[in-house]
Amino acid sequence: MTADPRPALMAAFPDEHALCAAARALAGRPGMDAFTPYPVEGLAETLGMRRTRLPLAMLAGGMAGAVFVYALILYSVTIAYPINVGGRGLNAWPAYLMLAFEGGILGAALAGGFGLFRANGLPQLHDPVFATPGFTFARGGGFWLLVPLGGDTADALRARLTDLGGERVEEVPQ
Amino acid sequence: MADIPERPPVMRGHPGTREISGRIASIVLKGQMPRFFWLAFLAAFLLVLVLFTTVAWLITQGVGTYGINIPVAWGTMLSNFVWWVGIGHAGTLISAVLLLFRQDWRASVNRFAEAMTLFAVAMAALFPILHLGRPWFFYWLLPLPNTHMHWPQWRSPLVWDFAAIATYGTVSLLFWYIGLVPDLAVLRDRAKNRAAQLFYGILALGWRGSAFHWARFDAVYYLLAVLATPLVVSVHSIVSLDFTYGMAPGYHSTIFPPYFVAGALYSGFAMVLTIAIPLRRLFRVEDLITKRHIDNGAKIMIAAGLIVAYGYAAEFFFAWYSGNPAERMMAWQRLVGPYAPFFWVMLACNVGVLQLLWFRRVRLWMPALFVISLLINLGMWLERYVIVVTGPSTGFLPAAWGTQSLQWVDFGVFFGTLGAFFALMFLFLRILPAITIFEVGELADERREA
Amino acid sequence: MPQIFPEAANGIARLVLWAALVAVLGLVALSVLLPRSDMFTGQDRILAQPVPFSHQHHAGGLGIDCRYCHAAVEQSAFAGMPPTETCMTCHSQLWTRAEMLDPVRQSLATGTPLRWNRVHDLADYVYFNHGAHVSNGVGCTTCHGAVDEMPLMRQAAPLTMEWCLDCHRDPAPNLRPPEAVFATDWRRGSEAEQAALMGRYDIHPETMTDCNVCHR
Amino acid sequence: MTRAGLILAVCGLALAVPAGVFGEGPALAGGWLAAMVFCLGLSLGALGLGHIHALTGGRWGERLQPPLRALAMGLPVALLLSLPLVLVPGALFPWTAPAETLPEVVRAKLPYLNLPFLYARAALCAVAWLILALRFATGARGGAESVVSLIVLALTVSVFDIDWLMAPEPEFYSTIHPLIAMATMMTGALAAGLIALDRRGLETERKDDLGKLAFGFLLLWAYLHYMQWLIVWSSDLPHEIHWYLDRARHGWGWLLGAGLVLNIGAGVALAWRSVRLRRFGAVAALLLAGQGADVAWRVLPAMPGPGWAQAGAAALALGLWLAALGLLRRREARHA
Repeated sequence: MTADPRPALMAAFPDEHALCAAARALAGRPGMDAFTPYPVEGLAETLGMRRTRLPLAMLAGGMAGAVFVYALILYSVTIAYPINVGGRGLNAWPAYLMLAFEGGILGAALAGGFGLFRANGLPQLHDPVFATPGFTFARGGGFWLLVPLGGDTADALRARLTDLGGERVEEVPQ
Repeated sequence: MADIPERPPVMRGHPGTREISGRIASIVLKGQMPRFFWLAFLAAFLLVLVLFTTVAWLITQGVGTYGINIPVAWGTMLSNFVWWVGIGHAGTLISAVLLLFRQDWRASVNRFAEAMTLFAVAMAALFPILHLGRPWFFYWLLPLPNTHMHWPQWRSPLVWDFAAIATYGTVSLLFWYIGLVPDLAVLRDRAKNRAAQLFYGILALGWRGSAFHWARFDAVYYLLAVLATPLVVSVHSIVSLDFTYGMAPGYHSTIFPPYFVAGALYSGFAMVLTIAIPLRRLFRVEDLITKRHIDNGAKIMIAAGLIVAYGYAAEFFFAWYSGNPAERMMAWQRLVGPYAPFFWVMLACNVGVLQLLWFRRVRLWMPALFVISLLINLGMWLERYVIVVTGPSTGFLPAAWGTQSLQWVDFGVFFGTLGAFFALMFLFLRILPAITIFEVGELADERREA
Repeated sequence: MPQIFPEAANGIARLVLWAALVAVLGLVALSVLLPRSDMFTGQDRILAQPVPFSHQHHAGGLGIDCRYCHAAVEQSAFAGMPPTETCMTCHSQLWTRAEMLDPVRQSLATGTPLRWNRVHDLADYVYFNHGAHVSNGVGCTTCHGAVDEMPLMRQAAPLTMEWCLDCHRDPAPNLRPPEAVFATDWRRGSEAEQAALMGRYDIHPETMTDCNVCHR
Repeated sequence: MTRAGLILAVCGLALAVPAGVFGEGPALAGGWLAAMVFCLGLSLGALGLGHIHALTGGRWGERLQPPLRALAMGLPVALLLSLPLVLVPGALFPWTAPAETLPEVVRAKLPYLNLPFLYARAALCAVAWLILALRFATGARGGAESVVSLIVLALTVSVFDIDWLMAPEPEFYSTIHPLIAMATMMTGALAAGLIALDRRGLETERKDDLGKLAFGFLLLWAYLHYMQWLIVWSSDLPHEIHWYLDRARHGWGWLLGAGLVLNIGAGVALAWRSVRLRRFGAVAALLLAGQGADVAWRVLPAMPGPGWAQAGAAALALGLWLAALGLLRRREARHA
């Protein structure tokens, strides 16, 4: 995922409610994004995000981990080196379930963790958003909305954003 | 003490997001740590040197140097292992379970509790490896297609231990790092000098707080917490299976898994309080880590401690109820045998001292609570020691009874890992934000509006 | 706020991550391959010896039987190394002045045995019995290689546990009739012949991979 | 509820009477015990859940309190119905046989396993539970009482479990056994409460929360069972493994399978959001049935057979209990 090359404006809002209201007002425009110091519920849906498939990826990762571990165990105890332990069958599932469980957890966690970074396109050390005048992730209270120009002129969009309560409107450098 | 409100708030006053992020970040970025910080770090570092020396001695001279002998082939390496893993669990409980139960008070303690988990697990992992006697062969536990053509013994809880600790460490690290990324971005953007910008910038991966990113972050963070909860239970259950799989009297008891999990939380919360009480005072964050946090931690200790006490009672009752002479003798030897002093001190700490926590005044009086948490740490260490050594020392054949004697190596390694743990904690406090900036900021904004 | 990282940083970061992944996979591959390499198993390594004894010359060229020197191999766990006197049965007559044989004469004079360096050296926790193998039809060259073609002795097989297990699981192809055990030119018979030897020696492979067969 | 209970009781009677006539009387005691353990467990589990909620708070328990109270009020009924069991100790406890016929291990336990002491403990538990149930039914009284109640419950339920579930097999002992009983009690009580709540209508968000909670309890129950099984299986000691062997042979494997299917089914349904929300009552019923099967599986195989006679007695006891509970509720409704 690379940065959106379309020219765009960023507007800072005083709080999350103003930001959400503005996002709702502009909803439907392609390529919008918002930047907040902490997660704001429902904002991503307003901006047109589809339901994330990461939970499914984690489920798949968990299944894969558990199946892989159990298959490895089965291979090693029935094919690679069958050993009789205490007269129990080679497939001693009460014991192996424990390891399959750990494998499942590990698989799901790795799928979730790496999937998260991948879906978010991180690492993305350089991004046009960082160079926007006034933008910083640091000072709490920075609630920014990024709107691509689309068909509008920069001035029209700037006026619209100011109307919606944007305290500061900046151009995103290309 | 009379001015204590009925239920102390999770946050005192109405600090703004901006103020909070500035205060927490400046602890790290300004880096002007008070003198005691460096003195404490130095002390911890000296203990790390002790650790290195003792471990070198242990490896070159063999495992007999720490007092183990047949029949007691497990000594402090195992009890230290269990103790450290248990301490780790409180961190996961705070960060994951409280997240699932939507307890807002977790926000300002979860980060350092998670760090505590990581470092404690790292310390724990050392012990079984040192106990191997030939530690350099520890990689034989990995399921690699080796030239021996044999695989780890999948039926053995010792192999599960390896898998569980590795999984637990990995998941904890992932969970911790994912939660850290937004805070690292805050540090990156607040840093003034280039080196700090680069350091935090690389670790922050270019986080910029996009709404899309946050949405996925929330989903994955929540699910990781869902995963971490059964994981913690499984990890300490597996630790307890190391014992129950053995037939020695005192080892083979089916209540061990839940009882060990409760014990882990008990000692873990004791350690959280041991760290949090001085931390909030020394770094002047009493308004973020409030008495409410401390009080809740103490209450969880009561609950966990009572389950542990139930476990003691069950062990003794069933030893008698079993009708098995070996079980009865083992229980009796615990009360009057060579390890009786350890047992009675343990009981005094874990069950006796615990009763003080029923009183609100005690729970909210920091010096007393600090001492109590230290005593419970001690008691829980003794508990593990008593369990590890008494079983095999008074086994089925009185002719084969014997004892493990505590040597200087036992103490050298144990205090050495304590030093390493605290040295890592100090490093963590110095270079990473010990309090979750973004979550506390969110909480602050919610409170301001309310 | 100015950019902290140049645009190239994104590419570099991705490169580093991929490199880390490759490194991890490479480490796993190495951990599988390295222990099987000659460097770790010691296969084909030639050790320095007090006397550069040539099996090629003695066993191959002169046709001396293995048991002439390794006399205990049929009864004992250890194949046995010849006393200096064994060497001297011939070398009191032949090459009596050869410089190469100085240590042998020295050994005889002083009564101290020659200190050969062990070529086929198993780990201490392995219990290996020559007698059990030889008397059950496992030939010398099966493990020690074409000794009669080695000017200097070298380790012919990897001697890893998986190598041992290969034969313990399926010994039939490596069994010989008793008269051929010490032969250097034995050729494997037909499958039926080999299988018949299993019965002749009463070998049951299903118990031959139990731990206590080799680790006691 | 009354009618359903009476129908069940009549069906049970139809099986129990011939059993009595054909000399299978001892089997009736086992069936009756299983039913009573289940009914008592629901009330005790309700007490446990209610007091845990009183301590931790949380929105999940606010709607749950009324059905939990109703369940707790069933406790005196269940105790009353349990009385016949006291009359037939010989059918339940092998250690009532002459001491010289008992194995040495069991003889070593006789200071604990003897009828006078057993009755004294049972009476003590009954009195404690009656007090707890009455106080709980008339409203919460704050944290301190809840703490004391939970401690008393934990101890009395442990004693109850050892006396009535473990002692029928006097050579067997397992320290986790009482915890399994507690988990079943609370899971069952929660399931019963959810069925009642679903009848009265419940908003989606609460369904979601309570469904997750039920899933959590089911996991706890499964965890405790699995740990006991794993440890006993691994050690393979005669006095322990026979507990499982007896419960897998002579057809009891079918009951085990049924319990597994019901509980795993309930678990899958609870974890599945849309099923959890849409078929809330049915899923809760599935869970209750699964926990009931678990109680039967833990109790019945230790008892004298045959199974049909046990089933008859269990149905009779369960039916009477249901009917009595229904009458109680109707009376309460009339008063209100």
